[in-house]
Formats: sequence, structure tokens, C-alpha cells
Amino acid sequence: MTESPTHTKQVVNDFSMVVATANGSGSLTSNLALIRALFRMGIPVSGKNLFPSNIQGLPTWYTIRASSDGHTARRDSVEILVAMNASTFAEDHAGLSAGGACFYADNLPKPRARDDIIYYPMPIRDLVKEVNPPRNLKDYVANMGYVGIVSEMLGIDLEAIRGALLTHFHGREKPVELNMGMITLAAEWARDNLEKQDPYRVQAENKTEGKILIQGNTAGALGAIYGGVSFASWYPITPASSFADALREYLPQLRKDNGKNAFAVIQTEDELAAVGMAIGAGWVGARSMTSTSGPGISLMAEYVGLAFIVEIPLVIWDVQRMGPSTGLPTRTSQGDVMFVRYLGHGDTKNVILLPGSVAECFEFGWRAFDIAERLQTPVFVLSDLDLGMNLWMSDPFDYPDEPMDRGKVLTAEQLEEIGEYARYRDVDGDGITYRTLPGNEHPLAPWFARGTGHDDQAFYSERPDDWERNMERLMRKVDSARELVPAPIQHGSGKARVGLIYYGSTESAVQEARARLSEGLEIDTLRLRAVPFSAEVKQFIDDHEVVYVLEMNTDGQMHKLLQLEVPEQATRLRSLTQNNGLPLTARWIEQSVADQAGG
Amino acid sequence: MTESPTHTKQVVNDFSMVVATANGSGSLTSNLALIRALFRMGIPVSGKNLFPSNIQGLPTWYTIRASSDGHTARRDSVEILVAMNASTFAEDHAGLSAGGACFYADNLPKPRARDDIIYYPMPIRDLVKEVNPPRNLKDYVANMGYVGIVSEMLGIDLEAIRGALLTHFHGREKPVELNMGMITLAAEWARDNLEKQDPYRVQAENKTEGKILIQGNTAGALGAIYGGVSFASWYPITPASSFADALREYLPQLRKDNGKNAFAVIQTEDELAAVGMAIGAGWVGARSMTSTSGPGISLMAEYVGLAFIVEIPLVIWDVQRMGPSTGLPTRTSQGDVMFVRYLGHGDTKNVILLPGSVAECFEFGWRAFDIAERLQTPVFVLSDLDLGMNLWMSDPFDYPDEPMDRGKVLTAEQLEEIGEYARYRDVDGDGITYRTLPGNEHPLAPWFARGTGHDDQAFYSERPDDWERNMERLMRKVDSARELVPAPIQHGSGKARVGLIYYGSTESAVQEARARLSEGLEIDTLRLRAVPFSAEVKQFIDDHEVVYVLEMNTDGQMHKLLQLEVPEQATRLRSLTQNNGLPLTARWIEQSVADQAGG
Amino acid sequence: MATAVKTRKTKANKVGLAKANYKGRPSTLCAGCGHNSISSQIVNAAYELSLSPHQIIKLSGIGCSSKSPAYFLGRSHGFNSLHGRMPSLATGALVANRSLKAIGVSGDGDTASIGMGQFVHLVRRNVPMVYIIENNGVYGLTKGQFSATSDHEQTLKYAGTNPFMPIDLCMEALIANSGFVARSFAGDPKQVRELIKAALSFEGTAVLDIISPCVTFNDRDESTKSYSWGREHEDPLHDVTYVPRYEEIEVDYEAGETTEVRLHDGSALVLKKLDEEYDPTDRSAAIQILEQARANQVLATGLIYFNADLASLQDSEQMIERPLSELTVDELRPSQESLQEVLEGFK
Amino acid sequence: MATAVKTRKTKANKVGLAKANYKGRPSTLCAGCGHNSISSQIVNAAYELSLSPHQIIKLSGIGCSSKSPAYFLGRSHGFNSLHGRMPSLATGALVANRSLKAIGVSGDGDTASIGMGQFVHLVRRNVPMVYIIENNGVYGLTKGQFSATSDHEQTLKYAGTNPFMPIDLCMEALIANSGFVARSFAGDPKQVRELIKAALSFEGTAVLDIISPCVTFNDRDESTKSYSWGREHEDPLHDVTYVPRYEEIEVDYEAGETTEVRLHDGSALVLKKLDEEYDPTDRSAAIQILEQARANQVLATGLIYFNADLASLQDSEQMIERPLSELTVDELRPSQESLQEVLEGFK
Ligand SMILES: Cc1ncc(C[n+]2csc(CCOP(=O)(O)OP(=O)(O)O)c2C)c(N)n1
Ligand SMILES: Cc1ncc(C[n+]2csc(CCOP(=O)(O)OP(=O)(O)O)c2C)c(N)n1
Ligand code: SF4
Ligand code: SF4
Ligand SMILES: [Mg+2]
Ligand SMILES: [Mg+2]
Repeated sequence: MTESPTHTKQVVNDFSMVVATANGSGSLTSNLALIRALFRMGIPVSGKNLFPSNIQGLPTWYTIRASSDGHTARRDSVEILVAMNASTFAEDHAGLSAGGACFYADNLPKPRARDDIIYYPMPIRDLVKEVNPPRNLKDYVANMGYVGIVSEMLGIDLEAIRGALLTHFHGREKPVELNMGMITLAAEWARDNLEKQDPYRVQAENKTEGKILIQGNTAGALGAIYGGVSFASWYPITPASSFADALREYLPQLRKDNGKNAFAVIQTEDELAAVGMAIGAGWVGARSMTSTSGPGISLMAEYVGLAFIVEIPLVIWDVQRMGPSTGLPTRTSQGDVMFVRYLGHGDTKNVILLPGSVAECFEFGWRAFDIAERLQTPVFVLSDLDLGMNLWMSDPFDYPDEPMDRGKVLTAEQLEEIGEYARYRDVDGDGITYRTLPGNEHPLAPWFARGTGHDDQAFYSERPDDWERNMERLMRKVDSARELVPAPIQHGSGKARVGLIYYGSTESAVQEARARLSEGLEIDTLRLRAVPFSAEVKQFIDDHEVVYVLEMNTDGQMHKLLQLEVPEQATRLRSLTQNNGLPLTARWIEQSVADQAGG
Repeated sequence: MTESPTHTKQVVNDFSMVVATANGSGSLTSNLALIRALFRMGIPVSGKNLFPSNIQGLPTWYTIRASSDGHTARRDSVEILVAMNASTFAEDHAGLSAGGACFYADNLPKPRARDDIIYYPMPIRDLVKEVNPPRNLKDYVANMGYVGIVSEMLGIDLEAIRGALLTHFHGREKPVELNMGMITLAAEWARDNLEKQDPYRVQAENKTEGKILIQGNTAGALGAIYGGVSFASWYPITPASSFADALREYLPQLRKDNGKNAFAVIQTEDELAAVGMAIGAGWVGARSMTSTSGPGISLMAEYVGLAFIVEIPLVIWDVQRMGPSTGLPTRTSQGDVMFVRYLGHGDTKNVILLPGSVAECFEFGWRAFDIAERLQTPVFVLSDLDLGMNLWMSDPFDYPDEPMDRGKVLTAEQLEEIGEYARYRDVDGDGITYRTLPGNEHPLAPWFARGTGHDDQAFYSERPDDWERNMERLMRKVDSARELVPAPIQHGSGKARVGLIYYGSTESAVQEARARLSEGLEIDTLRLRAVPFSAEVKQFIDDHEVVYVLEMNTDGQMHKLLQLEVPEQATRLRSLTQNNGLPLTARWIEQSVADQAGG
Repeated sequence: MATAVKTRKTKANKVGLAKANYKGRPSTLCAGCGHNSISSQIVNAAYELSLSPHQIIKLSGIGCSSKSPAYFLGRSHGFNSLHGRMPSLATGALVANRSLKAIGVSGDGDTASIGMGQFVHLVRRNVPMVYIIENNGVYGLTKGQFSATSDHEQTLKYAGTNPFMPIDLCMEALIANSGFVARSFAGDPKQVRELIKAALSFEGTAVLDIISPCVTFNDRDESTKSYSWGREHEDPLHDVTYVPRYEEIEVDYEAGETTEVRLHDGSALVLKKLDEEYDPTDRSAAIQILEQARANQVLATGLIYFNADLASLQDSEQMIERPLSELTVDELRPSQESLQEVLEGFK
Repeated sequence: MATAVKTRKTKANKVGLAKANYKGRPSTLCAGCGHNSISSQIVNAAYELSLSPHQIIKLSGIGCSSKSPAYFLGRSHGFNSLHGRMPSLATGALVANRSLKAIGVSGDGDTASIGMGQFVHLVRRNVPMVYIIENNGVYGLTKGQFSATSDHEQTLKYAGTNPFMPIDLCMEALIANSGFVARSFAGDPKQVRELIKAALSFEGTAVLDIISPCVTFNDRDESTKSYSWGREHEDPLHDVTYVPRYEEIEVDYEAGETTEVRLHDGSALVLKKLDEEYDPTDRSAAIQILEQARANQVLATGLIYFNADLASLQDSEQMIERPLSELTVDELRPSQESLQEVLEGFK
């Protein structure tokens, strides 16, 4: 590659590259090779896969962002386009930032040229002919073509690419060689035939030292495993399936008992069965969970109400996708907050954890069980497609720093000592009563679980006072969750006039926006990590004149829950929402806040 | 009956009489005979059946309230007890007001006598022996024993009793004679052997002239029929089953087409199927509904979200019972408000109607269809067990005073004229788009209904702008319901410092409380009749320093929805709830308001 | 094959429509997916039967299979409903408008896993519709998990090995008293088409369990849902030919070689005997054939059971012929007098 | 009947408990309800088998039948779950603690109407439990509506006339591959008791469809779910006697007259031939007997199908013998080192 004299000042390790392909063409391998290579070169990266809800042939965009500053959020501008899909070339081409680089398969019908971007044609077909791979691998190999050319033109180390592929193919040399063949050939072709004219390049740094690159669903599943999950039931659904996949991949490695499984992961016939099984397992004393997405949550409503009133601990991991209804199965959203909080008819009320990073997916993965067993109630973890299925950079996860809390469970020995037992008697005055597990051989142990009204011995009761007493205790119990759940995280001096409350996967975009905003108007931020809210939340709202509540749903659901939390300050809270399936960008946040706060 | 000289001043047509029996013993016939007889004597009455969730042998209390002033709510005090159930005699006996009358089957073990009540033993067994009815009718006839004795001692006209029985047995003389035999025998026995000592008596008046006595479920079903319901799907559940029963009873009378049914009422396999069928029927253009209670609502969540996004009109009648979960199937509550408002994952939001009387059950029964078809969305009607299954006095229902509104449906002819069609194009700018029905032969008519993201032609779309535009329109549409739904009803000068907001079946108790309060502190009241709220609601809150929100659930659900409606006045709203399965009493309301408002 | 041939010659059919008028939007399913070939046979059947598109509704659940209604009969209304819950939606639609013909397309996951309950009850009510299961023994749209019809002990790339026995949806339909139970194979387009035509002329729930290979996740030769397995193991019970009402049955077979079953609209399905006699009106024979096929691992295709004497749901409910959806406002709202009468009963 | 008699003589059984220790709370069901008599046979069976109550869990859905677990085995844990969804709860409980024996009690509405899907999938997974359907062909608790097992064309006071065909839950269990399918009659207590004992010794889903008359809503003589009909039409396939592991099978019948089936714990169910030979291990014979009973309207009772060779769900899932619920904190949380290793894979 010969440096062009004419080229403008270089931009190093700071760009968004979009690879536009059709899904089912195996481009994911190529994109993962690119992103992992950058990562291994010490450059902070993030990867977002924008894919259709089908299996083959529809447009897919994979965005790789490199950011020396470590920003991992989506960003509006695209500096580098790799166009492999005729059907979207025109649109993608139009969306490229001025001064950007446009790599395109030279067989694509080229839209009218722009004079503000640099074009790099890629002779993918000819290159494939030259390599001549087995028929069934043609597509895969073709995609390696752009890996080679892009690497050459940006300066991505082919050894890093090779290493990435080795990881991908679990060390199997053969496929690696086949693909590297194409990649090097393409790279050489580029060196000989293309002239670097765009400013974007990569340069090794050391900013990913010791870090990992992982998806939230994998992180959450690992967290659950280190939280001791022994039973998981699930029904396939995008974007939650890969959570169960990860359980099925890692549990056998981590929880075998001479050859046998010391766990069970059951694929059910639907979500009613999934949550039903999880409740059955939670009842007998397993650390039990189910993972799903919106439609599954709807189907779980009746059983969740039962678990609430019988007081069965379980964890329900909701990887949110765009709703209502089937909605956009492959687009992200935070639209289940309100529904999950009150899931179940009657007066059901649920505890919610809100991870904001893959590290928190791991942490809440184990914490959720401690909280569920402590409170003896369903605990929901609301992740989303962006956090769950995309690749995020993170420090390695901390091993759980607290002993497991199995909650109030009485053994036969303890019963023998105490000499009496009533399942729903509030002996400690904290609203949390003592469980005994099926199999407990003490004659005092048995109680009959029922969703119907009951007295403190779990006997059927229609008495008004029994009902009132029990509900009063349940509300007190669920509300006491605020002391157990992870406290919110605040940034800023605390003295700013304007506050911003947010949660979940918008963390990355807010981090970046904070950096941008810091120049302009001063702002304090608070990231919620659970519902009900810890005391700090009210304090934060008290301390700020205006508080924006940022979220990815249409109805401003968390804004509503916060208004209910602080009626005195209800009017300080302003809802700030965008909900179109795409992760938020720092720029959008910056502008919306700036606009609203009047700069 | 010989008037006792010693007796205190008489109390005429103003008492609560409780008949305590075991369920499955056929006492309902007797109680209905009594209440209908009083009603026919021109005395305002109401009847509440407090029954267990089982079929035979458990305690049941039937309360008949006679009130010259026309009060129909439950009241705490019991002036007359008819004790037929040994297992509850002691408790019931203890609960009787001082000066009250205690009629009891003389074979019951009698608790230690109180000197502040009057006892009337009833030789039920001997009387039955004398009548000697067929074995299978013994229980029924036995229960007629107290009808005769109580009638005699209170002065209930036996002819009125006879008429009531004739109605009950649809004019069949035989059963009437058998029962009257026992009744007159018992009455004679009382005349000869009992001395009237308590003050309670009835006297014919003319305060029920032209009125009817009916249950809310029957009223609602009739309303639906006059609203043109042509398809109803349901799954049996207490307290909603009698709604479908009424449809099945009256539709054949009112909507036959030479011998064939011009309607369908389908019992389904569960509530998922019930709502699914109703949506299918609504899609093709039937006036479609389903009736259920809490557990059914939970199971309908997923399908409701689909109807919301596809924009299918249907009516869902929820006769609320005590939840969470199976809860207390035979106890009343208003616990589904919050859950129903946001039923469905994602950003689903639903319209709710809140009937406060049997007359409104009828009215909303037909109105709900006009609103549902106008808005093309599911409309929920929240009744409850008290309103739905108990007997209420009412003016005869008004025939619908508005023409049926079938909403925006385009015929083939209209399509021909317009020449173009897009299912989800907001041509009128009101958020409501035009439907075409399957079967429409115009080539432009077809559209493909889907719960997935779509453009205005209903074609599948994952485009961010399509999604945002559609959701913005849907939220606007559902919100515009506030102009369509029945406005709230206010009482009072409007100048009071204290306001009371309430809804649904608490109407009767509030009416009575209003009368009582009027003496003490001045108070204005507003009865909500729908969610979202009409403008008057905000105005009412603005106009009052303190506004109590009265409801029968634990979490103060409507209080929350109102807080969200008026963030500026959120702190003026005070939640006032009681939720123990029993209907509210005027006294409780009066005291709670008085206490809180500081007298 | 008189019919088909004849109609194919003429460009426009009896209602003046070309085959193109029965097509839908371009398929977004994988190239080679069995579902696509079934879609084309639905197009052919509707075209050759000269059905008016507006008389048809298309229904489905969720899945690749359930997407396919978007890819045929673009001139018909359709409803892509919820996963496993299409039967109830179909029931409501068809009760409310019994003049509509319904084609339901579902998948093995959609019907045998999540949809088992609604499927059984749809059949039990005998809701008149064509219910097609595009059976590929796998969850396509969610990328290759096992469904309730996956082979016992089979291994799939992502899902591992399946320890459970497959559900036989024809058997389920049979014991739920369906009057039209058929099995076919997407690799046998002619049979698929003729069976669909017959099903469209049947007034009751017609269940077609069609093996429809998923080329992306379950097309390995050893899978009983693969093309190659189907081709090698298909064992048709008979050769089926649909003969419309308005045609003499003059398909020239020697006597005895063929039997026919009469459909409600007067048309018929002619069954040409192959190796063994098979009487689809014999319920126990039907059960046996399914049991044998199961035991011997063959793909027995054709009309497995037929019974035209069962009352449809609408008849069981003694409904009028007219669509409820067409009742006028006056018909829907009873008179003022009638209300007064009714209320009298509550005085 | 050696067993029963023997144990009955002695007051306390092998685990030192009297029969009273197996009773529950007083029943609140109607006097004469079939469900009550089944409850007593459950008590007898558990007592005579000398089961430790803490090893048993009781499960049910919603209905009068589903209330009954409160009325037996008061010393066992129990779960009265949701209408139609007990199978999933049972599955989770038994997978998480496979040392528990489960007795599930459901109704015909709970299983055949709302619960059809979960029932089929429970059986298909072969979850080891006794699954009893107290089948009265009606919804008792909601006062007399038809269920999916109500007789075709039967008329009930409130519900009118039923146009639909009943679902045969034994047939459903059979084709869903249950290894233990039995039918009985609450009016035949001995048979009920012996079958329950056998079911409790079987390691797989044992389905017992027990006709259990609802005296309040469906006990008219013409109803196939009534006492009188059952008494007149019961046609036992054989006389059944359970013989525990620790006893020699020395029930004195003449050779040839009896066959026996061996249960997983070594005990056996001895089947005494009545009029005709019947081999419950022959699947097609089982299907036939159900078809015949259906056609001839007889109540064929006894062990309809038996197959002890099917893997239980826990074995299919290759699980450890120990209850997952007993894993210690240390066993549940993998080591710190293991986490570092795992994370290496993401660098
Ligand atoms: C309630 C619910 N759960 C899960 C899903 C996710 N999902 C979509 S399609 C599908 C399975 C489809 O399999 P199948 O019916 O066999 O159709 P195929 O794709 O194989 O044609 C699932 C589980 C969903 N859409 N809704
Ligand atoms: C989701 C839900 N829908 C409806 C009900 C109301 N319900 C209670 S029991 C029952 C039917 C019980 O019938 P069955 O299972 O046959 O039991 P049985 O009472 O006849 O013994 C119904 C519909 C409910 N509890 N939950
Ligand atoms: S994934 Fe399978 S079922 Fe889905 S479209 Fe592709 S081939 Fe067909
Ligand atoms: S109603 Fe029927 S099923 Fe219920 S308890 Fe009474 S007899 Fe038994
Ligand atoms: Mg499939
Ligand atoms: Mg029943």
C-alpha cells in the first residue's frame, strides 16, 4: 500500500465501520475476525449486529466501532462502509459520512458516485475463483475477501486476524488456513492495486489489556452459573435463546458430578410451561430460573402471580425486544418495565434488576438468586437485545464477593429445636417468613402451597382479616427489596441544576454523552439498577431542578414509575424517550438534553 | 301474631337481615323469595350473597337489606339473623346488633344467650315432618320454613312471597304450591307460638314502582345484546360465568333468524382461546366479546397485545374477583385496574370502562362496542363480583339513545370510489385508520394482519421510522379515547375543600356515605367511569385541596393512574383503600374520610 | 390428471383470474425451503379451483412456515397471529363469517409444541378449514432447536441429541375426530396440490401434515424430515386426483383400481390403488397404517382418513348461513319493545 | 389380595405410621363425590406401601378434583397450582428433586380442556409421577359446564346439549408414549387402590383416568360418568393385585390364569385373567381395546398399557441421582479459578 501524498490528516482508531451483507451468507465469521483482531491490537471496540427477523437473504448490517477513548455505544455517523449487498448499496452509500471510505464488491451495481467519499472496488468474485473453495464454502470465503482488503487498507495486523480465526474455529487449523488463504490473497491484491486515500487507520495500542469481549446473554448465563443456578427452563425466542445456549455450553463444563449433570436445562413446549417448571423447581429448593423475551413474559403472567402469592423464589431473565406483540424480534427496546412491575392480575408487584453492562449481567446473574431466595419472590432481570446479543468490551468479571444467601429455609433439625412452624407467620417482623422444602422429614415441615387465600399455616381461608394481613405483609416485603437491590450509580458533582436518570443498555451512550456534555452544560447522572428504588433515587431528584428520565420505550415507563415514587417532585421529571429499534447514540442524548434544558 | 305491649318504638323498612346457611342446601330460593317479596311490597332492597368457593356444605351468608331511603350498599350492622347453620351460629349470634332479632332452627346448639337480643326458635324439623316432602326436596322445603316464620314476624305479605316464587319457578304451580304449603304452615305456627318483641317490621310502600331487581352480569349481557354482540367466547370462571349464561339465555330470544342463531356463544378450552376467538371474530367484522375474571385476564395478555397493534376491536368484560392468583374466587375486589391498563408486553395501553351500577353495566354493555369499533382497539369493562353477581334495584334500563357506531370500515363500493387504500394510513389525522373486512371483494381491500412491525400498507417493515410513526399514532389514538368515553359523574357544590374520587361498585356505599357526611364535613365527589380520564377529572382535582381516591385494592391502583394524570397535583391525591373481599360500607367511608380529613 | 392439465392450458380460470393473481409477495424464506414449494401448490390449487381470492382467508401462527401466507394469495385477507394460537383466531373468524374458506399454515413447533392444546380443540370442534402443518421437525425461525416432531435420538448442530419421541400429528388429528387427515411431502408437489384441493372442498377441519424440509437446519440424509429421506421412504397409500364438481369423473383407470371419496361440494378425490388396498374411511385401518409407518419408519402419504358425516362447528351451533359479520345495524339491535318485555321479568 | 389384608391387620405399617397419619384435612367436597373415594384409596395405597409422607409431594391444578390433595396425605408437602398447568410445575419439582414421589390429581377440565397441551408434553417427557384424572365429564367447581370429556349429545341442566365428541385421555396418553396407562372407576375402590400402588412403584409417567362421578352435576344414569352407568358398564380387563418387592408372589391362582408386570422397584402387578386374554404390553392391542370400548360404549378398566423400558426425563437429561435441591453452596458455585479459565476464552 502506497501512502497517497494528497490525503488529509489521519484519523487513528476512531471510526464506525459498517459491513452490509445479506444474512445467512456467513459474514458473521468475517466480522468477528475483524473486530477480534482490532481488539487484540489493543484498540477498544464494540460490535453491533443489525439483523432481520429471518434466516437467509435479507439485509444485515454489522457495525464495528473502534474508539481510542473507549466509547462503545452506537454512533450515527459511518466512516467506513463495506458494501456486499446490492439491495442496500444505494442507501448505505448515501449514509456514508463525507470523507468516508466505501469498500464495495465490484460486481454490485454502483450508485451515482459521490465526490466526497473515497471508493475502493473489491474484485471478490475473481478472488474467490482464484482460491476456488468447495461449493458450500464459497459464500464464507467470499466474505473473507473484504477482511483481507479492509485489513490491508486500514492497517489491521493479519496475524491478529489469524489469531481471531483460530479462536473462532476452536483451534482447528484447516478452516483457518482456507480462510487465511483468501484473506492474504485479497490483502496482497489491495496492496498492489489500491491507493490509500481516506484518513482512517488503525494502530496498535494497549487499551484492551486483560479485557474481554463478550455478549450480555453469555455474561448473564455465566453469572447465573456462579450464582448456583441448578435448574433452568426456557423456550426458544429471539433475543433470549443465546442465554440458554450459554447455560447449555458452560454448565456441563462447570457443574458435572462424575460424568452426570448436577443441573438441568429444559427446553419446554412454551413459556407457560417454562415458568411453571421454574416455579416447581424453586418450590423444592433449586436455584431456578427461566429466560425469555416480551411474548414469553405475557404468557408467564398467570404463573408469576402464583409465585408471588405462594412466595416462591425464582429468577426471570427478560431480554427485551421491540413490542407490543411480536413487534420487531431483532430490534432492541426497554418496553417491558411497566408491564413486568405489575405482572399478574390482582395486586401483584415484582422486583426488577436492571443491568447496564455485560459486567452487571454477570453480577446480577448471581445476585438475582440471593435476592429472590431472600425475599421468596420472582425477581426479574431486564436486559435487552443490544446488551444481550451484541459484543461488548469489559474488564474481566469479578468473582462473587458475597457468600450465597439461601434465605430463610428451615431444616428438620431447626424445626426440631423450634418445635413449631407456620409457613406464613411473620416471626421476624420483616415480612419474610420461613420456608421448608419438600423432602424435609420433620412432621412439622409440610405446608400446602396454594394460590388461594390462606392463613399463616397455609390453610385455606376466606377470612377478610387473613387476606388483609397477608397482603399487607407481602407489600411490605416486596417494598423492602429497596434495601437489598443494587444501589444506583451516580456521576457528576451533584451540584448541577440538571439531572439525568437512565438505566440498562443506554449506559454506554450516556457515558459518551457525559463526556461530550461535560464541555457544555453541567449535568449529573444517576443510573437506576433496580425497581423498587433505593433511597438515593429520591435524594437525587430532590437535589436537581430538572431531571430527565432517559429510556428506550414509547410510553416513558420508568418516568411513570419514578413519578409514582416522588409525587412531590413529579413535575421535575421529564421523559426523554426514543424507541425505534436502534440503540441510542451519544449525539442524540446530548442534543435532546441540550435542546430541552435550553443549552 | 299478637303485638307485644312491651315492645320499643318500631323500626320500619330499615334493617339488614342475614340468613346463615350452608351452601348447596337450596336456601337461595328462599332468600330470593324473601327479597323479591319485599321488593314487590314497594320497599327498596338489595341482596348480597357471601358464598364460599365450593359447592356444598360450607357457610354461606345471604344479606337482605331493606332501606326506605333506598340505600343498597352493604352495612356493618345486622339487625335480623336467621340462623340455619350450626357451624357459624355462635359467630353470627355474636355479631347481631343489640336489640336485634335472632331466628334460629331450634335443633341448633344454642350459644350462651344474650339479654340484649330477642330469640325466636324455629321448629324447622317438625314442620318438615308435617309437610313430608319427597326426600330430594327436604332441604329446600326446610328452608321455606324460615321464609314463613320470618314473613309472619316481620309482616311480609305471603301473597308477595307467592308471587315471587311463581316468578322463580317460571309460573309452574306445582313447586310453588309445595313450598307455599310449608311457608303458610310455618307462618301459622309462628302466629300461634311466637310473640313479637323486636322493633323491626316491614310495611308496604311505593318506592319500587316500576323498578327492576337484577344482577350486573345479566345487565351487562343484555347491554351487549342491545349493543349488537354477535360473537362471544368465554371460559367458565367465577364470578364471570353468569355473564355468558345470560347471553346464552337471552340471545336465543332476541336474535333468532327463523329458527337459527344469528349469533354464537362459544365455550372455549381456556382464556387464551377465548380471547383469540374474539379477536378472530372482531377481525372479520362481528361485534365480538369475551367475559372473564382475573386469571383469565392474565392468560389473555399476549393476545391483547396483538389486538392492540393489529387494531382489532373487541370488548373484554372483566368481572373482578380477589387476586393475586386464584385468590378468593368468591370475594369482590377492584384489583385489575393497573394490570389491565398496561396489559401486554411492550408499550401496550388499553381503554377501560368502569360501570358503577347495574344500569351502567347495561349502558356500557352496548357503548363498549361503539368505542371499540370507533377506536379499533380492545376495550375493557371492569365490573366486579359485588356488582356482577349480587341483586341490585334499578330504574328500568334506557334503550340505547345513540345509533350504533361501526367505526371506519370501507366497503367495496367505497374503495371503488376512493381508488386507493392503505390499512394504516392516517388519512383523517385522528390516528384512526380505515379497516376493510375479509370477504370484501374489491381487489384493493386485502391487507395482511400481523403483530410484527409494518408500514401503512400492513407490509412487514423493520424500518425505525415506520415503527416510530406507527407507535406515535397508536398512542395518540388510544389517548383520544378520553373524548369518547363516558364522562365522570360529580356531586356536591364543587366548592368543598375535600374531594372524593371513586369508581365502580363502591357507588352505592358512597351515595349513602354522602348522605351521612352531608351532615358533617362538606365534600364533593367524582365517580370515574373510564380510563383514560376526561378533562373534568383534572379540573376536579385542581378545584380541591385534598382529593381522596377510594378503591377496593391493596396497592391504590387508580390512585397511581391519577397521580400520573396530574403530576402537578400528585400530592393532593390521597389513597383510601380497603380490600378484604367485602363490599365497602358507608360507615367505613364516612369514618375514613372524616378521620383523614380531620373531621 | 384431467383437471389440472385442462385448467393449466387456459391462462385465465373460471373466475377470470390468471395464476399470477394468486401469488403473494416474494418469499423471504431460504432458497430450497420446503415451505416455498407448498406455497406454490396452494397457489396452484386455488387457481385451478377458480376460487375467488376474497372468499379466502389465510391464517398462521409464528415461524418460517407461518410467514409463508404473506407469499401466496396476495389478494386474500390474512392474519399472521401468535405462536401456537392460530386455531382459536381461525375459529372466531370462521364462526363469525362462515362463508369464508380458510387456509391455515402452521409449523411443527407452532402446532405440536406450543400449539398442541389449541390444535386438538380446533379439530375436536370440527372448524371448517384447511390446516396445514409444514413439518420440518425443527424450529426454523429460531435457528435449529428441536420441536415436538423431531426424530427420537437425532442429533442437530446446535440442539444436540433429542431424547424424546416425536408426536404424530395425523394420529392426534385422528383421535381428535378429524374427518380429513392426510400426510404428504413437499417433494411430491402433485400429491400436495391435489390434497389441498380436496381439503378446500371439505366442510370440516382438514388436517394436512406435510413433511417440508428445512434446508438450513434439518436436511441431513438421516433426518426423516429431509428431502433425501422423504424421496427414499415415501410410500403413497394411493395416487390421488381431485375431480371438480362440474366434471364427469372420466379419469380412465380400470375398474376396481380406483375408489373415490365425495366431498361436500360435490367434487371428489379419486384414489388410484397402488400396491395394497387402502380404505381411508376405515378408522381402525387409518390408526394401523400410522402405527405401521411409525414402526417401519416409512413415510406413508396420501389421504389417511376421511369422514364427511361430521357436523361442522357452525352447524353444531345451529347458526344461520349468513355471515354474522354481515348482520345490519337493525338486525343487531333488538327493538325497544323487546327490551321492555325482557325487563318485565325483573320486576 | 394378600398384601392389603396383611398390612391392614397391623395398625402401624413398615415405617411405623398408622393409616390416620396418611389422612388429610376434612374434605369440603360434596357428600358422595367420587373424588372423595379416590382420596381414600390414595391414603390406603400410601399407607399399605409404607411410604414415608415426606418423600411424597401432592400436586394439582384447579377444580374440585384439584382441591382433593388437601384432603389426603396431610404430612406431605403439596402444591395446588394453576388451572391446567400442573404438569409443568410437577416437571420442575421432580427434575429438581428426583428422590420425591409425586401424586398429581387433576380433573377432566383441568387436563383435557385447558390442560391438553401440558398433559401431552408431560407424558412425552416421561416425568416420573402418578397422574390421576378424576374424570367426571363436567366442570364441578364452576357448576356444571361441559368439559372436553363430556359425552357426545348428552344434556345437562345448565349447559344444554353437548355437540362435541369426548377426548379419550388414555388414548392421548398412549400415543404420547406413556409407559403406564390405566383406566378405573371410583366405584371400584379395590382396583383403584391396586393401580395407584403400582403407579407409585413405576418410574415414568403413570396415567390413571379414573371415572369419578360428580353427584351434583353429572350423575344421571345415562351419563357415562355416573355411578350407575359405571356399575352397569364396567368391564375390567383383568383383576389386578399389587405385590410388593419384599413379598413372594404367592397369590394362589391356577397357572396360566395370571400374568404379571414387573415394576421398577421390583414389585409387581399381578393380572388375573377374566373372560378374555389381554396383554397390556402390546401397544396395538391397547389401542384396539380403547377403540372397541369407545365403539361399544363399555367402561374397560384396568392396566391398559405397560412398558417399563422408557427412559425417565431425569435419565434422558443424564442427571445425577442426588436432588439438585440438596447441592451445597460450594457445589453450586464453581471455583474462582474456573471463572478465570472461562474468561480467558473471551480475550
Ligand atoms: C410466545 C412466543 N414464544 C416464542 C417465540 C419465538 N419463536 C418464533 S418461531 C418459533 C418456532 C417456529 O418453529 P416452527 O413452528 O416449527 O416453524 P418453522 O420455523 O420451523 O417453519 C419460536 C419458538 C414466539 N414468537 N412467541
Ligand atoms: C385460568 C382459569 N380459568 C378458569 C378458572 C375457573 N375454574 C375453576 S375449576 C374449573 C373447572 C374444573 O373442572 P375439572 O377440572 O373437571 O374439575 P372438577 O371440578 O370437575 O373436579 C374452572 C374453569 C380458573 N380457576 N382458572
Ligand atoms: S430456516 Fe429452514 S424453515 Fe426457515 S426458511 Fe430456512 S429452510 Fe425454511
Ligand atoms: S360439585 Fe361435583 S365434583 Fe365438585 S365436589 Fe361436588 S360432586 Fe364433587
Ligand atoms: Mg418447524
Ligand atoms: Mg370435572
